[in-house]
Amino acid sequence: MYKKMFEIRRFEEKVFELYAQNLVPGTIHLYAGEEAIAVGVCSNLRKDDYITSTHRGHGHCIAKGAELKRIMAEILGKKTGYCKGKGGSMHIADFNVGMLGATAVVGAGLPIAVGAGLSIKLRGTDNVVACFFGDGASNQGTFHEAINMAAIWKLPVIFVCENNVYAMGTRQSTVMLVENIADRAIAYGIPGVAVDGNNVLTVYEAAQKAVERARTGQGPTLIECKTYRHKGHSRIDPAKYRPKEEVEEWLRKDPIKRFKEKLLQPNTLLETEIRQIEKEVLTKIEEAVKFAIESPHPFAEEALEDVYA
Amino acid sequence: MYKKMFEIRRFEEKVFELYAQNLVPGTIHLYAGEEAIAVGVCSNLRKDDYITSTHRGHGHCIAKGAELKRIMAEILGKKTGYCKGKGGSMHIADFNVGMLGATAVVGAGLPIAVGAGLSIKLRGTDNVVACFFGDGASNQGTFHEAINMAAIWKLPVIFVCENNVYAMGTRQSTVMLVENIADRAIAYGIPGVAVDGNNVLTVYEAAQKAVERARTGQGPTLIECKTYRHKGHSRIDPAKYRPKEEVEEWLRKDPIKRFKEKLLQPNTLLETEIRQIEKEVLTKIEEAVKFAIESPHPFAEEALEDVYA
Amino acid sequence: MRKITYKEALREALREEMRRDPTVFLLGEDIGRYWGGAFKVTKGLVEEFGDERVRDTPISESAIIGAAVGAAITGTRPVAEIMFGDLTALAMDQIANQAAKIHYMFGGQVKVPLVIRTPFGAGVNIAAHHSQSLEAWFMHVPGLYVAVPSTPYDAKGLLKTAIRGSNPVFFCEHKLLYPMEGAVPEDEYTVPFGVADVKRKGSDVTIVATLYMVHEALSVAKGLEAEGISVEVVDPRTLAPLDKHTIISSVKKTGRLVVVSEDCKTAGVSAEIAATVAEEAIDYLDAPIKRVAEPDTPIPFSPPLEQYVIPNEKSIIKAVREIA
Amino acid sequence: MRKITYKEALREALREEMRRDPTVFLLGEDIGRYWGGAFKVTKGLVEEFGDERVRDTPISESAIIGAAVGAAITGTRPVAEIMFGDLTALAMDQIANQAAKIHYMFGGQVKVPLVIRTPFGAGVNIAAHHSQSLEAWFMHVPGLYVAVPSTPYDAKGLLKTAIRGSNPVFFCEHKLLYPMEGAVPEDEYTVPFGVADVKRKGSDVTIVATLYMVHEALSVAKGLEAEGISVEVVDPRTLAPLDKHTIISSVKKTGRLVVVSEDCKTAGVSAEIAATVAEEAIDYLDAPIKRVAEPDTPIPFSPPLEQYVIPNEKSIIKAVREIA
Ligand SMILES: Cc1ncc(C[n+]2csc(CCOP(=O)(O)OP(=O)(O)O)c2C)c(N)n1
Ligand SMILES: Cc1ncc(C[n+]2csc(CCOP(=O)(O)OP(=O)(O)O)c2C)c(N)n1
Ligand SMILES: [Mg+2]
Ligand SMILES: [Mg+2]
Repeated sequence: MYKKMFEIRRFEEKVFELYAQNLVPGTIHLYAGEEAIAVGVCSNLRKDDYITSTHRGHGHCIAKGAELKRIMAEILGKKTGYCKGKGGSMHIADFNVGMLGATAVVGAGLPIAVGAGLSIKLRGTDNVVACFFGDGASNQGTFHEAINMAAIWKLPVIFVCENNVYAMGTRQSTVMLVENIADRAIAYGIPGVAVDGNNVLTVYEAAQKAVERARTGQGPTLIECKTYRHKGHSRIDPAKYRPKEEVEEWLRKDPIKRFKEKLLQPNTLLETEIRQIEKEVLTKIEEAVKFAIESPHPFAEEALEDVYA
Repeated sequence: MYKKMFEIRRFEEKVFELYAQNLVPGTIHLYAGEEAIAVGVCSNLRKDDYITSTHRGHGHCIAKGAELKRIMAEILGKKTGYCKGKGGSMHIADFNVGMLGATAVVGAGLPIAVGAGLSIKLRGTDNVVACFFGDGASNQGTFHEAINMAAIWKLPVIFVCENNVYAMGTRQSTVMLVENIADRAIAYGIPGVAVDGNNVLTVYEAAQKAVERARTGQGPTLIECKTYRHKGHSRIDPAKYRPKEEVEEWLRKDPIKRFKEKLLQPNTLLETEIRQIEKEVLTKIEEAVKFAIESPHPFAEEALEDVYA
Repeated sequence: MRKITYKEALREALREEMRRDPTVFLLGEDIGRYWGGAFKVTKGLVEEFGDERVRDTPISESAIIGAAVGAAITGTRPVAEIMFGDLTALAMDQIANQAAKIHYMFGGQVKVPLVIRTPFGAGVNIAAHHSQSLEAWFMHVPGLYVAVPSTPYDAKGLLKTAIRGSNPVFFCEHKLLYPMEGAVPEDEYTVPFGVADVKRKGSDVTIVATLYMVHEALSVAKGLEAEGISVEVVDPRTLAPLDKHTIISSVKKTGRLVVVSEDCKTAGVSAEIAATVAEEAIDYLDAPIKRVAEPDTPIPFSPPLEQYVIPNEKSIIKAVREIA
Repeated sequence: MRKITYKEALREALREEMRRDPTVFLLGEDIGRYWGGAFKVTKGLVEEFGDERVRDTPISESAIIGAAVGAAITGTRPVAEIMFGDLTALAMDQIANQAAKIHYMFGGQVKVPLVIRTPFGAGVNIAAHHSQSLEAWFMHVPGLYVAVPSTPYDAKGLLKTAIRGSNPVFFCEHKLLYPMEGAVPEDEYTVPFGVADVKRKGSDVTIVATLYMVHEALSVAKGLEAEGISVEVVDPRTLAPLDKHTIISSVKKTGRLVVVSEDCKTAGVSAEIAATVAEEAIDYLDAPIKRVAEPDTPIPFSPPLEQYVIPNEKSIIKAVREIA
């Protein structure tokens, strides 16, 4: 898990760098700071399990096992990207590893996850679906409709709310009166838990329970992971709405730093081993960047392909 | 209150009769059996307070003080109806008495009620809004978005869920796992109460509290009123999906019968007084029917008017 | 050939496809045991296929379509019913932004074999929220196919094609057509998308019409024949893909075009068809193109008002006479 | 005259109307203190008018529009912002079935003075969910007005008219126009609805264009002048009401029409304009009507792909040459 988390962090830092070099078109929403969630959840999933993702989706892709180089190529708008350059940062999918795609419409992924859960049930397999979404998304009507539907049909869906305190500049506490979004589970008669989203082990355990529940036909769970994004909402956002002390406090709770400290305690990993992992990751990322940069853009006329299957 | 309840009941019976005589175009959704709710709630409202309504809205109109004859004329598609025949049974409004109109899109009235509450707050008056909707509507995304919005802005809205056990043929218990829809209030941090919707006094008291709360700027309340429709969902529905015993049990709990029994207890109303009230109502309804039947249809070309103000 | 109703034809298509392919399933509000759908199209299917495959849903239009999308991209073939076409507005994001775009946005990785069935149309006095014809919204969404069957034969054949396909299909039905009877073979058949049907041959004027308006157009054609005006009636059957070729061929022959569509005139179905001809076959036209459609008003409740806004034989004849 | 940007012009309109009328207020996601709107149109207004009148909302598009409707029918004048035009799909029921129909459905009892502002348009590489142009959906909804300002002058004047009116207005902005500068008088003015502006006079070909495409059309006109082709550029400024008269007068003069619109071609804005001319002025046409629009695809992300689908000078020139 450390490796995956580190991979996401360095990947996002690299995306940020490339962005500064004008190599990334459009906008980007970085996952840095939230790595424990994607990794804690996806470490409980099999390759043939599904996830759905959001505008802040690079971390989900990596955690579910998509290839760094094809993610990076997509972000750079290259033909070798997962979506042949048609999707970009906000719309990456890798159906080979059960990554059902990122939607940039906030909250739109929830009903789609429910549908995947329904399909699992109808086909009689024992897969599960993890559905990632933000605190902001949990005020969308789709949150309500989708979770209710999953609940009544006992579908194998794990609803993972990444509560990073803000939706763009809007503090969660100003747009809902409940402290824990997890408490909304009561409205659907399903379990809801709020956990420290910056502790990968806590997330892992909560997800483990939920996955177990889902896989054995007992229905969905709502897990709220409290976290924080290290950067602004998107590339252009200096995030001045966040008090300095708040940012510092959360930076101290950096999930990677914390997990590393834990790992370095006697009887777990050695510092050299960690260094080795980190080195491998860095190499892999450099390769991904190289691949992406050297890849060609799609031909303009390809814009007309893939409208219909 | 007895008078109003009786008025609604007899009105609906009359609509049913006229329907059978082929005088009512389209479809009808009767309020018979649910009178205690509209009347219990609206008896707490001033003329300048607002309500929003649904496809099953005749009772709401009458309880809020709209004129029987203009309601009936609208139902018959006449020019003298509240909407000049453009609206019909599912779209009656009377802005003079704060009846903001019925929408036939299930759940669409909730955000509109929130907007009326917002307008009250911005204009600095002390009115309130009662928003009626069904058990089925409470699975719509708008339920979630609207109640949350009213909660965070502490708007003077009373959300009144008329839980009549069914949405068309769908039992409430098959489409949500909570027993009480009122429990969903927890998700918005507002009070939620479930009451006997066939007891007008209980409804009255619950609404009184909620109206008081709203009028004094303390925000919205969700009141769930347990009730039952006496007839099928709409004119064509024989309602065979309802077990006979269930129907009978609910018919025994008829809100009008129960209230009448209560009123006839010593020290309240005399039987003669009640008879007098009932007589007046019957006359009024006959007048309304006469008015409606004798009223002209709109001219065809009027279809082109009122598209823009 | 035996005659069955449009509604029965749709039901047969559903039944046959559900028998043929176990991954086909239905979902929608009250489509199952206790109702069989507001217009009874799915009546009886739950008895054969069970609650799981004929699935009643809560009143949650967005989630119905969203769930269908999720199911479609993971190995099943959902057929979702939205009880009234007007209510598709509640699911517009899932239809237009998700279902229609997923194949493209993800670079062709996944197919979205999904059918959304819904009834449009006015004429039964249920007013502004239950009577609209909104086909044009969906025609304007790339990635969707839009079917508009006007007869039991087409209804069955097109629905089977829709269910077997690899793309999301917005399948428009019409309230007034449900009880209408027509010849439908007992044997298996399908109707391809993008192939218009010339419902009546003629040489003086082309009428392109869809759904219920096909029948009004046919009556008009019959009526005008007596006067010596020969009307060709072209039914596109699918609006996307649109069989421009057949339309244009007909116009080349007749030199006159009336487009009849029940939706509101401005930016409606008739606009696209008229524009296509103005762009690609204007030189063959001997007269202005006429559009017969609903005026730009919501659908009113009261019968005289409602009848006034729905296009009918009279308004079609008037348009034909103006150019013929 | 002083020059300000389109964005500033919109902001001025909001500020002036909020000063003039205390019942005007704004609501939308992150339009207030901490952001000023995704495109900063409302930046700074919260400082003058406070949080109550510049109201940040949860991410609940349906409820945003629904709340605006409820507020509009009870004595206030809401101006709602939907952060991206693509997301209006989430509020389609409240826009098309509620806001637009309430006045009619209730027999004219109440007015719905409500403005919905939203940016459309591609060109900034934010892909299929943030780049669409969906004006045609709203043109097809009777009861709505649809404004499409292409310059700072029009933006300010039309927005003021929208806010002062008695009807729901769907107010389309364009991402690429926000930073564009143009002359705007300091003195009070408004721009009426339903009055097209001839942005450039010409005699050989009429180009009708909207929003960002007006500027592409003007560049084309300038370029073709050198070759001796005189192009008239007509900007309708509002799509509903549509100033048919000005469009048709121009076509009568030039005999040639190219309609340029950034939305997807099928059943788009250009279809309605082309159909109108084919119906009402075909006899004045000396050549087929040309539509220049996006091909029927979702908007792709990668710059070469995206640039390929957006109509531009090149595709407009090509169309003009084909008929001129
Ligand atoms: C339906 C919708 N509304 C608004 C937006 C614009 N937008 C993009 S991300 C975002 C904030 C989302 O917040 P949250 O769900 O908490 O996710 P986070 O960005 O914090 O990860 C908004 C408002 C959108 N893309 N979709
Ligand atoms: C959004 C929407 N979906 C479906 C319908 C069709 N429909 C009309 S009434 C109704 C049932 C509503 O149930 P409920 O909210 O419980 O109200 P009730 O009829 O029981 O009073 C349905 C499904 C509709 N009008 N609007
Ligand atoms: Mg967030
Ligand atoms: Mg009910």
